[in-house]
Amino acid sequence: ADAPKARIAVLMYGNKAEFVQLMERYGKEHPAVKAGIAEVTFYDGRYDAAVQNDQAQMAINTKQDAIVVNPMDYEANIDIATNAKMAGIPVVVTNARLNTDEMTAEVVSDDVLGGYLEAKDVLTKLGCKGNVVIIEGPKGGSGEIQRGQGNEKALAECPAGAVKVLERKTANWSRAEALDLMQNWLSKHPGKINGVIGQNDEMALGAIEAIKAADLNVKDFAIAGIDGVTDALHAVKAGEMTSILQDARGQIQGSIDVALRAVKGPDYKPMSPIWEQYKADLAWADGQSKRYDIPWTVVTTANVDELLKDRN
Amino acid sequence: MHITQPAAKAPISLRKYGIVFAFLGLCVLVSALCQLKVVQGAWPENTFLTVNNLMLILHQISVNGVLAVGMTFVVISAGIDLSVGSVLAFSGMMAASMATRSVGVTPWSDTYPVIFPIIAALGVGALCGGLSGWIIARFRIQAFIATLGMLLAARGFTMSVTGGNPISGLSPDFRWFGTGKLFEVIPVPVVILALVFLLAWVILNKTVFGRYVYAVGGNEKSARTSGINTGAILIWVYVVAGFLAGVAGVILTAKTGSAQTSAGSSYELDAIAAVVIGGASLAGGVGRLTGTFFGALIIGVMNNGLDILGVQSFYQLIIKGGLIVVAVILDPSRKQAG
Amino acid sequence: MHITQPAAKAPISLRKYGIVFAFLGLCVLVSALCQLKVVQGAWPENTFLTVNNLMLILHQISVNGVLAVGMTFVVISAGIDLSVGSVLAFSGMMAASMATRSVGVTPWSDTYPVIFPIIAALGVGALCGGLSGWIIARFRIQAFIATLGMLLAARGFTMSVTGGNPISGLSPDFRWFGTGKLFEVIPVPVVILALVFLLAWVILNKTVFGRYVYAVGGNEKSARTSGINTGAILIWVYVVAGFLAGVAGVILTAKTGSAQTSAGSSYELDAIAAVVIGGASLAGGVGRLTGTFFGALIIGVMNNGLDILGVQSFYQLIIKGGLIVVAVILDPSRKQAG
Amino acid sequence: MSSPLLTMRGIRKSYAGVHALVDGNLDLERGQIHALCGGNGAGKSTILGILMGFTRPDCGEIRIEGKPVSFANPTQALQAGIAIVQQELSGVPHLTVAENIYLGAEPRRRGFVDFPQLNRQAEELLASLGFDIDPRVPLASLSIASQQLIEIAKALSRRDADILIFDEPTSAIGEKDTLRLFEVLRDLAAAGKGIIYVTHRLAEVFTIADSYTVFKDGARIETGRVADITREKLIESMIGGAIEGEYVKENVPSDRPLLDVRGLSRAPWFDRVSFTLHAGEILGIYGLVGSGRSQLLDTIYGLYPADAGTVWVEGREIRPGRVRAALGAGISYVTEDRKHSGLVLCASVGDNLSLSQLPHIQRFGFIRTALERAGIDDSIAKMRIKTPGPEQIVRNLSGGNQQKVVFGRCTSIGPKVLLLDEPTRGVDVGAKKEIYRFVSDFTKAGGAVLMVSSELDEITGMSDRIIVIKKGAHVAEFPREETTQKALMMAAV
Ligand SMILES: Nc1ncnc2c1ncn2[C@@H]1O[C@H](COP(=O)(O)OP(=O)(O)OP(=O)(O)O)[C@@H](O)[C@H]1O
Ligand SMILES: Nc1ncnc2c1ncn2[C@@H]1O[C@H](COP(=O)(O)OP(=O)(O)OP(=O)(O)O)[C@@H](O)[C@H]1O
Ligand SMILES: [Mg+2]
Ligand SMILES: [Mg+2]
Repeated sequence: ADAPKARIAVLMYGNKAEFVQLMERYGKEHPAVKAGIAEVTFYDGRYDAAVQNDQAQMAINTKQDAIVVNPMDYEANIDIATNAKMAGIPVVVTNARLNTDEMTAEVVSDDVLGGYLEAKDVLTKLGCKGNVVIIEGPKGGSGEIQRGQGNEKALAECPAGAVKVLERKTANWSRAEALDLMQNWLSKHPGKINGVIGQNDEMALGAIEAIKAADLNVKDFAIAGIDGVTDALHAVKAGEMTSILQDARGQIQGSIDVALRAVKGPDYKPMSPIWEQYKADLAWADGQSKRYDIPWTVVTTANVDELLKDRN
Repeated sequence: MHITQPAAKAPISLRKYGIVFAFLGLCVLVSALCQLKVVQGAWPENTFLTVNNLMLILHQISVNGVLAVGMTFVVISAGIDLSVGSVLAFSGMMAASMATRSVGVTPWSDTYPVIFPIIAALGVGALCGGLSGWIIARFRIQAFIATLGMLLAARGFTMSVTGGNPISGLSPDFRWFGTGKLFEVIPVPVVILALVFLLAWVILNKTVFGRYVYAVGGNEKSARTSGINTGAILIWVYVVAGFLAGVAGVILTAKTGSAQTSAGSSYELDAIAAVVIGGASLAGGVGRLTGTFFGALIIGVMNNGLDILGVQSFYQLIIKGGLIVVAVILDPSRKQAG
Repeated sequence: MHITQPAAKAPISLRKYGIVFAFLGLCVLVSALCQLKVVQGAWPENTFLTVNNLMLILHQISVNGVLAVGMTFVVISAGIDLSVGSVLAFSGMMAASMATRSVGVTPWSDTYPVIFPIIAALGVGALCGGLSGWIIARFRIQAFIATLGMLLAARGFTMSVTGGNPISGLSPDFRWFGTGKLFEVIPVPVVILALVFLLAWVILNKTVFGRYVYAVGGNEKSARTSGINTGAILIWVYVVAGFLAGVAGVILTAKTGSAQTSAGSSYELDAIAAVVIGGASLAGGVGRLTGTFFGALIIGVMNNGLDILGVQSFYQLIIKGGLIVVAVILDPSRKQAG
Repeated sequence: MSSPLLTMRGIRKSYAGVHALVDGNLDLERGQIHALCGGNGAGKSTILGILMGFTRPDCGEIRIEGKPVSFANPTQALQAGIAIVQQELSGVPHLTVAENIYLGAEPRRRGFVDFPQLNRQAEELLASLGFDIDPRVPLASLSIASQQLIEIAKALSRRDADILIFDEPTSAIGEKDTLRLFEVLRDLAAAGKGIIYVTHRLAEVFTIADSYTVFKDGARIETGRVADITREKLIESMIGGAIEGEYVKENVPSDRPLLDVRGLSRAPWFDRVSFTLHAGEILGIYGLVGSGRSQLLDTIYGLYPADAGTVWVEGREIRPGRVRAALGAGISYVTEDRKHSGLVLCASVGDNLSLSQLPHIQRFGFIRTALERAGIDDSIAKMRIKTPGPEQIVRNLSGGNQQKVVFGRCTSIGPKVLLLDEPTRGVDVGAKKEIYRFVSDFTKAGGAVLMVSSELDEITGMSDRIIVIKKGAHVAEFPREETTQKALMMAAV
């Protein structure tokens, strides 16, 4: 450990969601960090693509060894990859995607697939019959667009006209907003809503609270969300919803390994346990792949206890 | 000077209750649009004008309503409090940290008695408010800046409680404050909202403190000359606002069942809007709690009505923006407030 | 009347330039902390005080700086403009919709000439501002409410342009305004920022219009008595703010290469903070563009410095909140501004 | 035969239930200085505001040189050649003096303000008026008196104006500047301009005006030549009755000291001022405008901490710099500027009247409404405040009645010592008399009064003893018997 620590700047789009917190935690738990081989610093992008671009420039100016970016936006953050490449700094994109191929690699989960899986789960429970509502992410964000595409794909697999989308509106990833929104919908369509597709877990949980507040039985609804935040896991355990787990650890630790490989060269061997865990679906390929797809896990009562153990 | 009493009465009462008419007008409008859909056969029934939905609106405005009460004090005192959303988050987080299901503190229960998290939330709220107020009164800086500082700092404190993680798994006792119902109809937050309004109304209209708030906001120098300790009044005003942000924090956390670091973001805008729609002037000295109540209701009906009518989210924004402006333009008390 | 000229001079110049000292103090502080890390051996070099980084700071504040210039006009006129962030987004979206790479409008190029999107953005911005200003002047409602309405409505309009989708793939000509460099060192946004400040400074200090802005904000009645068309002045003030929001929209969109519906959210707070840190009073009539410039710089150095120092985000928030308040408390011109 | 310069006929204006003007008529000829007289709330400012385009009349007709006009805003009135010094209106605080004077009429060069020219013009104007003010300083750094002079200079700078309106221009300025103003007005009249002059100082009417109009209850009731009327007759037509003996000081001070000021200093305003005020005494403080009298009163009252010196009430020292200590010791203060430090303008008459009293009429923090209401009604009756009711917003009262509200508030707590700073500023003769009677009664009941006034008649008429302050130092003292206006002036300059 005589070699200087590799300094990695991790640019997060924001810092107020549980998922980001999980990424931070797993990032700091990466074996290389613990062993003192690497040092990671997390930056809060304050939900503003422009801020993230500035932070990337700062990371370049301060001569960090590598950049891992969880971008706010599919297009607006492209410069991060371009500029880092120009400065000769490896850049790994994680969690969300960037519409460029200038990055060293992507370590992501496919949002279209996630959206498809959750909608499929709801529709399967409903037997492709009935009325659903979709609670969307912030309009125009890549999450909303891609998960929305997945939702549509699943809906299209049902016979035409069998499932009606009664309402769709954004609740900006927020549980409190989704709660109000779902309450309004329940008030408007008494007894008609059968399923809720929340484009993330928080909003699905908000819908559950709304259903409870209306003195209805949550189990009469088919509900799904994406991310696998702790509350959602509890809700899955209680049989109230399905969650599609996006593996925060897989994404961040995978990214750090790929970044370290780029910094340290071919001698570097991945240290995170995730490569072992996903060895069936995810090949290390000497850290040279352009894209690593961290698999989704559909969380059901069957596997929830295992996952819950990992929290706290 | 010839004073014709009867002529004087009519416009004054119209002035006082103009906001009520604005509110009723909005309700009639939304209701008519819903009815239209029913007549057209698009909907089986008019779901806007139901007891359930009206209760729902009250439930939904409870958080903003409580914040707006505090904001009314602040605005009347010629101030502004941008920090209420962050303080709400901070106190919600503090409450949640004491209301989780499994602390195992006492032999007879695995949680603190519910009074503890409540006190923590209200205390933290009042403290934050007091700090803002002290800075404003002591250093005579603009409330906008002091509370902008608090907006940032309190958000930081919120995140520091758990390092940014949300807190869930709250005890049923605590959740009762957000989800419980009295007599099986009236949601507890609505009861809290009513109590807060009632108490605040009494304080603002019947006590010496209330009168001083108006005086300080109307003309601080005159208030000082009249022997009022204006600094102390200002501090207390922000304590009230912070305390009520704490109350709102309890309601929101109990309602959603989780304390989030991002809770309450930009709630200050809705609270200020309710107060100003209700006829208060940001120049201070003018404002009434009944006005604020209807201001909050107008915002609530707007949100609910537009959702029920199924208006697309970007039209919703445009309509809301327009309606807020129109509500204020049409308010006959406006000229008074100038 | 005893006017003691010499005694009066000294505090006035300290008053005028207090903000500069606050700024320098902050720079020294950050720089010292960085140096400490270098001495401790944690960092190879002090990267804060490099030309690169200082350029970066200027680059970073360009958007907020341009918004703050417009906000300075508004605040001096005793108003406030909450809508600048949304108007920025709207005009950015309009510009982007005309600056995409493949419209195929002319035989010799597949994009509109770059002047078209620019004009569209500035026009849309000025129009939004003009509408707010007209409402404020015509119906005499509080600027807070009128621009809150615009905040919502402009965001709605932004979404309606593409139904909520972002626009990307902007022409290199257009992107030059955000990413280009003059003489290979000075970023174009910094040049724009400098031009905007210069022009605004001349307008505010040397033209009749500028004097009238101070007059309307300082004492509207007196201004009216002097034969100033205060309504027109107010409208123009908001046109300026909107126009500059359009400029900021161009910079931001060109910088990120994509127009987002969520762009500029809550940018109004930073802009107002810059103006108030710069010594302006929200009560109107007081404020200087040099103050605003240093206000924006202070915010920029704070953001950059804290990131460079790698301070955790929740400490960052707390420190920022504290620093904003302290900067204003220490500003000796503050008492004057009252 | 040329038409008169200005005629106003049948102007009517009412606000929610208050008829400000019922039948406003006004005539003005070129070359004339026309005094507009009337009690507080008679409608003088209202009709002038209508002429100037601030307010829209409900009905009525305005003609200038025979041509009917109607102004929607002051810009149009200015263009038609009308300029005004509004009652109690200050300029733009953070613009310079020069900028204030030429606001709306700046010298320009290619769209830019020509600042050197602007300052030169202002300098010349001020010099020609004999006002000793630097045009380059911000207006806010001037005293109220100087600010008022700037307002006057501003109106006088409009060389193209045919009609000049002065609504109580001298209420805040000193004798010297008043005399200077009069000279200028006479010159302007001689040059063929028409001047409307509103004042509550009747002496001024007889000094300066050629003709007069009396308003009462929103209507003109009399107009004529000043040469044809006496002071008594004018008062009678204004208030509908006679006033005998304007100043009513009839009490004798005891030698029980109530207020003791010892060596009070606050740089740079005043230095080591000492005096004793006895029960039953009215002590006048005279001085030129800006001599530091208001600052002295502010400091005694504890609005600002003193640098040195002590204040004693009935042999007990009061904590310096604490308003509530002063109030608790029985000192009450009627400030010079009611708009800025006397009243909460946006609050009701009732709320203003009871404001100081609240701590005494509460139980557990709750206001005892019945007591409050009784106190308010009492004050309204005692001060004879003309208001539709306690709910009326103070801003809508006429100036004189606003002043009575301040008095009502200050006396509601039963003070022992009253500090009065220009107590009858903008108050009509009737109300003045009432205020004097009140002050007199107050001293008779054992109270003591410290009164700052720039009106020589008032200060000599009311005071038992007069202290003269010059540049913040106590320079002379006159017992009642030895006071002459001339001696006072001599000591002050
Ligand atoms: N905005 C208003 N609302 C209600 N009443 C008003 C308003 N403005 C003026 N008044 C009333 O109109 C009447 C005439 O007021 P005006 O100011 O013209 O009196 P004035 O003759 O100028 O008195 P003063 O000598 O005290 O200045 C007063 O009774 C006043 O209370
Ligand atoms: N805000 C201020 N800034 C600077 N100088 C001021 C200010 N207010 C008053 N002054 C100056 O303070 C001095 C004393 O003022 P003060 O008001 O005490 O005098 P005064 O004798 O009461 O005169 P007046 O009759 O005008 O009230 C004057 O020279 C005045 O110009
Ligand atoms: Mg008047
Ligand atoms: Mg004075």
